[in-house]
Amino acid sequence: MFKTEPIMINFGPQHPSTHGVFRMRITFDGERILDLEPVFGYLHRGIEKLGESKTYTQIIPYTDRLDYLASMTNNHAYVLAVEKLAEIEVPERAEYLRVIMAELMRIASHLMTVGFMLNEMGAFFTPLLYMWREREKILDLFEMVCGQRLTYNYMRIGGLSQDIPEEFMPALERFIEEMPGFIDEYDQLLAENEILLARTKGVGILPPEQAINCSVSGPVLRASGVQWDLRRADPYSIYDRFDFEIPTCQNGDVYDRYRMRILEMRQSVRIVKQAMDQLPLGEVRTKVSATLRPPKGEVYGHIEGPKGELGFYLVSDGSPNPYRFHIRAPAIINLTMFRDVCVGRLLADAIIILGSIDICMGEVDR
Amino acid sequence: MTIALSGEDVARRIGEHLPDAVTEFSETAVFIKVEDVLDIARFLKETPRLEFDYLNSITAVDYTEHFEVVYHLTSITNNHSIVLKTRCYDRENPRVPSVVSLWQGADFQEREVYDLMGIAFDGHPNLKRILLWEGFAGHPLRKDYGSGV
Amino acid sequence: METGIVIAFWVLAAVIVGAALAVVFFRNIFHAALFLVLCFFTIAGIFVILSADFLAGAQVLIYVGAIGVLIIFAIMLTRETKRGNPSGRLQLPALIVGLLFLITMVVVVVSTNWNVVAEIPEPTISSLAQALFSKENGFVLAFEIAAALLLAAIIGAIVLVREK
Amino acid sequence: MTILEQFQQWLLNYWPSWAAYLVPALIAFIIIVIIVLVMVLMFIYMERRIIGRFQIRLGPNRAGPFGILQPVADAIKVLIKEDIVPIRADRWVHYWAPIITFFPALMIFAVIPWGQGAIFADLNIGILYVVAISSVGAIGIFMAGWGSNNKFSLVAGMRTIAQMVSYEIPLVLSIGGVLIIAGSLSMMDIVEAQNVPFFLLQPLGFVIFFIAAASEINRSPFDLLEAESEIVTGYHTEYSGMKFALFFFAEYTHAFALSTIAATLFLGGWRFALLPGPIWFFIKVLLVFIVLLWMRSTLPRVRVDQLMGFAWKFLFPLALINLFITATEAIIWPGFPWWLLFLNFAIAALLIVLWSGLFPVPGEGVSFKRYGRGIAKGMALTFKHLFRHPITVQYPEQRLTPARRFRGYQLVWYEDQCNGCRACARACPVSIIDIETRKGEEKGLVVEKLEVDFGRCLFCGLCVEACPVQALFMSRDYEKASYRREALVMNKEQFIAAPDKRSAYAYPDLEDEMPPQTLLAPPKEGR
Repeated sequence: MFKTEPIMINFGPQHPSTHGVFRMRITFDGERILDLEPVFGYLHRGIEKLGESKTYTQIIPYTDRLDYLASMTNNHAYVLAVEKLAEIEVPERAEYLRVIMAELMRIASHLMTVGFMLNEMGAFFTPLLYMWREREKILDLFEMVCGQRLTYNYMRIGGLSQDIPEEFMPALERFIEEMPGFIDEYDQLLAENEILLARTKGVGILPPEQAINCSVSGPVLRASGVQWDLRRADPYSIYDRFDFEIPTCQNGDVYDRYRMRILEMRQSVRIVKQAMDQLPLGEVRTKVSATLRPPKGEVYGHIEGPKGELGFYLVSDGSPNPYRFHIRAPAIINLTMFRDVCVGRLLADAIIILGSIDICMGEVDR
Repeated sequence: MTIALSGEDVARRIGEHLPDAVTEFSETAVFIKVEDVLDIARFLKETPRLEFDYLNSITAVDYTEHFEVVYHLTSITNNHSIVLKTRCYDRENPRVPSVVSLWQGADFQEREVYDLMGIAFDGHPNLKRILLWEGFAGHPLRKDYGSGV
Repeated sequence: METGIVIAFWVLAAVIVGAALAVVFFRNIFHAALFLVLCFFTIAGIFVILSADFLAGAQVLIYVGAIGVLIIFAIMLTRETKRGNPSGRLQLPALIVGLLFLITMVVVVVSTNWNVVAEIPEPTISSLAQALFSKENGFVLAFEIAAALLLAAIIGAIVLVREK
Repeated sequence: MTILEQFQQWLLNYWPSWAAYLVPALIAFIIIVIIVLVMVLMFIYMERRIIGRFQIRLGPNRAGPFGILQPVADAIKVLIKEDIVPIRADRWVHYWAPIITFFPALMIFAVIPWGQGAIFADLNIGILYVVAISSVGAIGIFMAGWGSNNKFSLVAGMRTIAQMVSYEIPLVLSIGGVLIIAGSLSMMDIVEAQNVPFFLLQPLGFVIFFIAAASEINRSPFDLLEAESEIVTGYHTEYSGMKFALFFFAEYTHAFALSTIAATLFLGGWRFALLPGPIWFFIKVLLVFIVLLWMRSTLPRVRVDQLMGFAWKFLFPLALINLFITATEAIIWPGFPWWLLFLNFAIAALLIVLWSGLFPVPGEGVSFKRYGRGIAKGMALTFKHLFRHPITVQYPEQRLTPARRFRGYQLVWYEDQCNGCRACARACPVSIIDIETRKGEEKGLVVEKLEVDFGRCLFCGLCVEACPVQALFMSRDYEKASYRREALVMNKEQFIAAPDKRSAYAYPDLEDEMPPQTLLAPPKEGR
């Protein structure tokens, strides 16, 4: 009797809530999504190709520009892969500092994710700015150790570029002391908010089988109830020395993904605390030639980044430049299931589902 | 700790299922024939005690005389991993069977390999360029890209 | 005062007639609907100069706020609005029905013995309420029946569009 | 008799009748327009400043003392902007939409009593007039959505109609309770009747009115029409310049109108002790508005289906029940004694808690814990932040000291130290360091040419780390910008002339001579 026509809307590439230049081609019936196709590549810089003409050390600043909200973790993943390839030993102190930096970075990245997700839900910038305050403190610490707030370029093959300054530890101590209180505040701000619950519970459910099948990783995977964290499943660096939990949730909806980040921040604080207590003295860098020539061979090194499994696949032909430099970026692979969880939901749901997946276009497009 | 299964071990298991499919194996990797990719992938995914349910990454390397497509597989159930490789000697029109039907996570990664390396995946539901625009000439990650072509 | 009201009446009347003609002659249905809303609104103005303030308020609330919006909503759901009023085979019957209606209206207006009140009841609302709901000659029963009818219509509409 | 009518009566003695009626009416109209405009500008200013404080930042404070001229500056900016009409837009509809949205909002103020007798027209149908007129605004918004020929705007238009039509019903029904107690539609009579402010006698009605009205004026959490994260800015996506300004103004005029109506109907209008009426009235209006701001800075937005469900399943039945209870009370206790407020508060709390059980969170069973406790907690937290120190700084006047190892703009180069080994050029990942050397007389190599393109620099610091002779340093400078890319290329002479602001990056020994970094959370003393 009544016939309606679906309308097609291009969300993005310029849209306030697509996390950069990301486009969704959505077909609507009213406000219900019939079909959705993610379109990206607007930020493609060919970092994989560029890497083939740089030395191993020169690639480190490029990894900063992958997921620019978690540059420290990218550094970490890359240097670990190269060290695995060239079989380089890293001093103890450097390992501990790397873990501290990586976990701080995880907190900072999760803060951004949660803040932006709530912003997309319509909480007008307030949660975002509160979380930004804490992130700013972490950036202050990073600026102190390496001189930059976003693109750190701090880790080196065989250690770190330089040791931490004197005033770092007291400042970190204060931060770690206060952080659990702030996490409680964020919980109070919105965790029980009826509107938030109604918006996020049962929205964008990703069942565990599908999550594994779609190669989803990181907090999104764990929110679906799969206990898979590379820090525990395949411990790299010195993660086997710390006592921490791998939190998981059951439902795999947007709310669980939001909870996951809050829970993981608490665990990260725990790890940083332990690493601070155990931090040994000593060198932070093994001397490695600037034109490192790893032996012929290949390596796949992966770590648990804030967004998921961040892997570097390096093929060496014995020259100072990698023969092939491939990045297994979690953000793009986590997007695989985006269409499936959005179809049949409303427009507003798609926006927060995208927010809960937590993409960073620098990493998606590379 | 994720146990990296030895290539020899896995090659033997594959050999029991599909003789002649394995061309070569190394300490960590198994090299298989292009036409058997889908079959072996299904075998690796569905055989008990192998159960490679998680596809970490798909990528390709251009060794000028051939392309090598690399699959990193992990079993979340058993916490072990293997690297699966296949070689593609046709430079003009390289084709590899798609594994999207087994692991949906291969979707974007195969499109990326197609886009940047120019290897077509047979059976992929939506094989088109993903990072570069439609109509882009050439495949940038090939070693001969930009060298006067 | 009197001249002011006369001027206001003629201005309003001109706008009403103009808007009504626009409704009929505009090909773009959306524009036509907007002129219909304008027509409703100016009729409220006529009520005001007749000192029927409650009626004017009700006219705006119901005709502009509800019916006008509803018509616009309905138009939005139809396709190919831009192409406008489809002129079709029903032109002649429509003309006949329209003419019959016009004749009826004119006859009724002319033949009715209009009861003019010299003094405007002040305030109007309580007199209206008295007329409607007073025990002697009110219309409580009719009012309640109308309410029940509307309720039935609403429930019927919900039942009709509910997803099976 | 209102002040305006008294003035007209008095003028009748001297002037012809038409002038005696028209001139005072015009004057009153102009006064009201001025009040509205000034208040709206103040609202815009307040909104930006207060939300800034809720969000622990400073808010606009540049234009005039405390930034008080900010809305004026905004208005001037927006008025002189180009007015863009999309080429495929419906020109006339696009043109009239902002006007039709704005004027109904302005017309509401005709019946607002600002003080004893200070009302433009004390209409018999007062509140009915308000409700009727405010329903016209929806048409304007819908015209904007339709006329822009933009799909985001159209979605906003669809949402407008649904939202306005739905929330009008609980709004009118909640006013019904007030009308039963006051026994009149006239705004003056309603204020006169409030010996006890009606929000005490009608707590449930007040809550429903407030929520429904917040939705009618598209305030958070019901701001679906301009949900930025979903449909960009909704109906005014395609508007710019003057027309956008009108929409913007209309929005705040609506907010102001709502605040005045809430103050009149439920908070006792101008009536209270000590201070003169109009002052109390404005205080109450501001209070209502601040609560709106508070809600906006705390709450997430509801989804469109939840919005409709909330209107029809929550507000509508509760408003009906409230009307029924009030009517019953009117029969039993016709005078509405003040102690009824206890009964009414108890009924309101009970109904809200019970009814909220009908809205279970997906995955949870029916529970009576979700009556708004979480919302209240969040609001308490944002309120606490209102009194915390802002974390942002007044930038050019107030500067932060960067870290001692800061990797800032441009390099510091010591010519006499440099031995021309080109290690920096080799280390650079982007190959922007161009050095040419020649054999010198005293030294081994003399740098002939040094050119660095800072437009392409990554500031990664690898060159400084590579330098074997302490000739190259990062700088602590972080402010330099240019309209031309070429200006970012530095040559040897510029390097020599540049101020020596070297940082301790890669040279930890230098750190002691540098000022300490400004930290947002500095470590406590005595550690």
